Amino acid sequence: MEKENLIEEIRKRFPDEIESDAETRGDQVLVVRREGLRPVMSGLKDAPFDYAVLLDLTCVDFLASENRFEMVYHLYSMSRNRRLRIKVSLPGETAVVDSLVGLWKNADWLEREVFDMFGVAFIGHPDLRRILMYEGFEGHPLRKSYPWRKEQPRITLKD
Amino acid sequence: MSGFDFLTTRFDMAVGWARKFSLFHYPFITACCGMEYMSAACAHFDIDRFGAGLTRFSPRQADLLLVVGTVSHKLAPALRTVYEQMMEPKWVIAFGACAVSGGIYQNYAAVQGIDKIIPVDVYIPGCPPRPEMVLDGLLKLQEKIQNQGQDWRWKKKT
Amino acid sequence: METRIQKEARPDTMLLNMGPSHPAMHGTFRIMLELEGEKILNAEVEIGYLHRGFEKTCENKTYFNLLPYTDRLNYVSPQINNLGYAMTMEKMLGIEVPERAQQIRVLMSELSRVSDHLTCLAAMAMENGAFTVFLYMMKAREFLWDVIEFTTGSRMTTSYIRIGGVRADLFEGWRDAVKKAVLETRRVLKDVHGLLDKNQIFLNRTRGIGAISKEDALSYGWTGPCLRSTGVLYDVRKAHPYLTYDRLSFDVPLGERGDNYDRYMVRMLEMEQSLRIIEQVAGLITDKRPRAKTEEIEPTEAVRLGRTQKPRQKIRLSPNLEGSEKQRYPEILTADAPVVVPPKEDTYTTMEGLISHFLFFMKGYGIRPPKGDVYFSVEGGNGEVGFYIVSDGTDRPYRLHLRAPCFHIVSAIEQLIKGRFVADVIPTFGSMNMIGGELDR
Amino acid sequence: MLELALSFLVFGLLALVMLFMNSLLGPRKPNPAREKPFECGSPYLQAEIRPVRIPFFLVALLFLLLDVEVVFLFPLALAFRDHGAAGFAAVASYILILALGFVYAWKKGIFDWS
Repeated sequence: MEKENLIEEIRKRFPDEIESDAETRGDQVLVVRREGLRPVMSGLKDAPFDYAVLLDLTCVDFLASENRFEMVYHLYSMSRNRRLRIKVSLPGETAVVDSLVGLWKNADWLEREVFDMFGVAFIGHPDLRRILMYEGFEGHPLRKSYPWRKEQPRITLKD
Repeated sequence: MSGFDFLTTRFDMAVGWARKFSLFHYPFITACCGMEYMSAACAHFDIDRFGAGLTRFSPRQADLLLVVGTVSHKLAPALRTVYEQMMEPKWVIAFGACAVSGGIYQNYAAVQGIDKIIPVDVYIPGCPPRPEMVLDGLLKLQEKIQNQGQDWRWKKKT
Repeated sequence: METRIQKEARPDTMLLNMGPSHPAMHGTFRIMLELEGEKILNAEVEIGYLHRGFEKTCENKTYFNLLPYTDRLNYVSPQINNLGYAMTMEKMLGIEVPERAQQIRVLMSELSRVSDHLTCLAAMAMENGAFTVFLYMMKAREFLWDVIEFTTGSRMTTSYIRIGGVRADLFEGWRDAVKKAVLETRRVLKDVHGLLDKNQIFLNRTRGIGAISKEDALSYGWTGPCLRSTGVLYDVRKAHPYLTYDRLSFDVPLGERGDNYDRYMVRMLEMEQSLRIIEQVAGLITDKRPRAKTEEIEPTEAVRLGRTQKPRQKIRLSPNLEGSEKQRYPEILTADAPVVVPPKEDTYTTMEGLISHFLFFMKGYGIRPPKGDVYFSVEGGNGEVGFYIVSDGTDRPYRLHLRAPCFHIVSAIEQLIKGRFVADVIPTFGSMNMIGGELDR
Repeated sequence: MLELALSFLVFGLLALVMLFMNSLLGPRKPNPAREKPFECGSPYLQAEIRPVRIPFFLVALLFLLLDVEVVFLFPLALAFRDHGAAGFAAVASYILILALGFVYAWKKGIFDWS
């Protein structure tokens, strides 16, 4: 299944979930609607496409645009040595997207990190808690609105 | 200086000499400086030549707290606990720019220098400091131990 | 605040902290264990003790200034992070790196990979009681770091592999320094094979412990030596060849059962392969043009001469890193785009050089890639080190995300130690080679 | 006789000095934090020591029993040749009885935990 018709194949398989596809600098990119994320992902994971590995999952905070957060997933298929980037844009301040914990096991920690850093809520995640920061920390540091050097010390510091 | 004072200063120097050359250090290692600590502690640059080779992994048996690497705000209470659990007399070395002053990480996550948490005796700059700088820092601490008035039980608090 | 494990704990079990400041936890990792005697019933992991805000800091630094931050990610093999970042930027800018710079990059990243595996196995062996192996491997690492130090000027945090090439050419006697380092490492590897491979204590502690199946490893997103120990052949150098790896012959060792012993053995064999690569690349790098011995002498030499008679030669004013002179630039740095710091000879002597130097570092100028995002990954010491960079056309990255291999590997530790004994946590965690800087970013 | 007394004196003195030097010389700085248990720098998860399950107790008891048995064998080993067959018979019966006890405990299921 060559590179071009791979994309057509996927688009035929998921006509309404996929908004658009692109090819930037040799990487295939799919933009998927928020509701259609889980069916697309489980479809891509097994059978014809077998993207068996969730390489990476991260989020980008576009403060200016109206759908502020954009989730970026990188999938990798071992058999075909191909990488695929999937983007999902989440509207509004409190971004919500459904979780992929059922499909890949590393999604658990990756989503906890995105929740900790951006405050994106994942529906269906078993225990969505902070992973990098500590309990008493208010706010989500990687958001563009969080000031770069605002420290929240955990114990009283002598200055 | 009466006879008794002469005796105590001689005794002070003896105790200082003994403490200087038998430093058991607690390696509180967190980040990249740990790699340079390994080189300093191992055969090539060997801190054991100065009596500080034995690493004790429990603060109850350590004299010297070697804070190596970045201390983040999440780790600050752990560092505070380790320092308080150490027995007197105790000394602290800040190893590397991050421990000295937060180094290149001036942001929401890193503590800007461990002297905001615990009193520090010797600062070793460098990111990471070369093993020779580590040995030099150790010698400076030993000099400090030798010259400072030793604290022991029956000493009259002057 | 009650942690998850405290809520789920049975009344008659013991809760124990393998906390951040623990010798086997590399100082930045906390495992909370629920024990029944020695058997682990439940485990909860807490990370983030070395979260230093790398990604937030990168958003406020220019593309050139954030290079030193990439050294401190996986600080056991810093040059591979540099390589990953530099190649991602080159892919985004679409520039080509000269042949010699590519070979030097391969040499440097293989030296870093060997020192990464040496440090990992040294720590793992020491935590299981083999202190001699730790001392041997640290000795071998010193020789490798000597080569890196003479080339780049620093032992560990080198920032040597820049966007568009490398900072300086190789130093004068680099060939026999590399030969000596390879010889010493091979001698140490032979000793450690003898010490550990059939050592009954080491086998009891590692064989069959911390085993993971292929499917679980892939489901956790494992890459690198840990994935290859389960038998899955995935090495970024073979799957997506970059630099000159396609012209070098090396094979990829695979394990079968994916337990601690296989992870140890895969790393040992991989070091052997990296040494093979180093020798091949050392053969490829040519030294045809002898360095023009200019009539300059070192300032210290001049002072010594000055005392007796007036020094005739020109004193070398800027004792810069040997090999970063202007005449070596075309071989080690790209000329495609203005992404390279102008050579010092130009900056201090000509007006244009000074202007281009000033422009390069001025706010808002310097390296400004086109708008868009890019993902590129290289084979790091722990697995696939990937950089995802979103740029908005300014000279600072809008978003920079690191795909940390050991974040995925370590996320499987709860499954690997549940039901085993406390003593099994140490080799399992040691064989995963958790690096705080990369895990917590 | 003199050497014996002298060596006892010297080494006894040395031992005493080492024993009490710390309590004599060590500075007294009471620190409430030092009373709490040290668990790698993180807050401890359970304040009290919880009761241990029964099988642990049984195994400990059995160990105590067999350990004491071994202690008796040491002096015997020194004088084993002098006692000849009678000594050997006595020891054999002694060990046999204890072995019976061990097998009984084994069959009662002391070692197979749920």
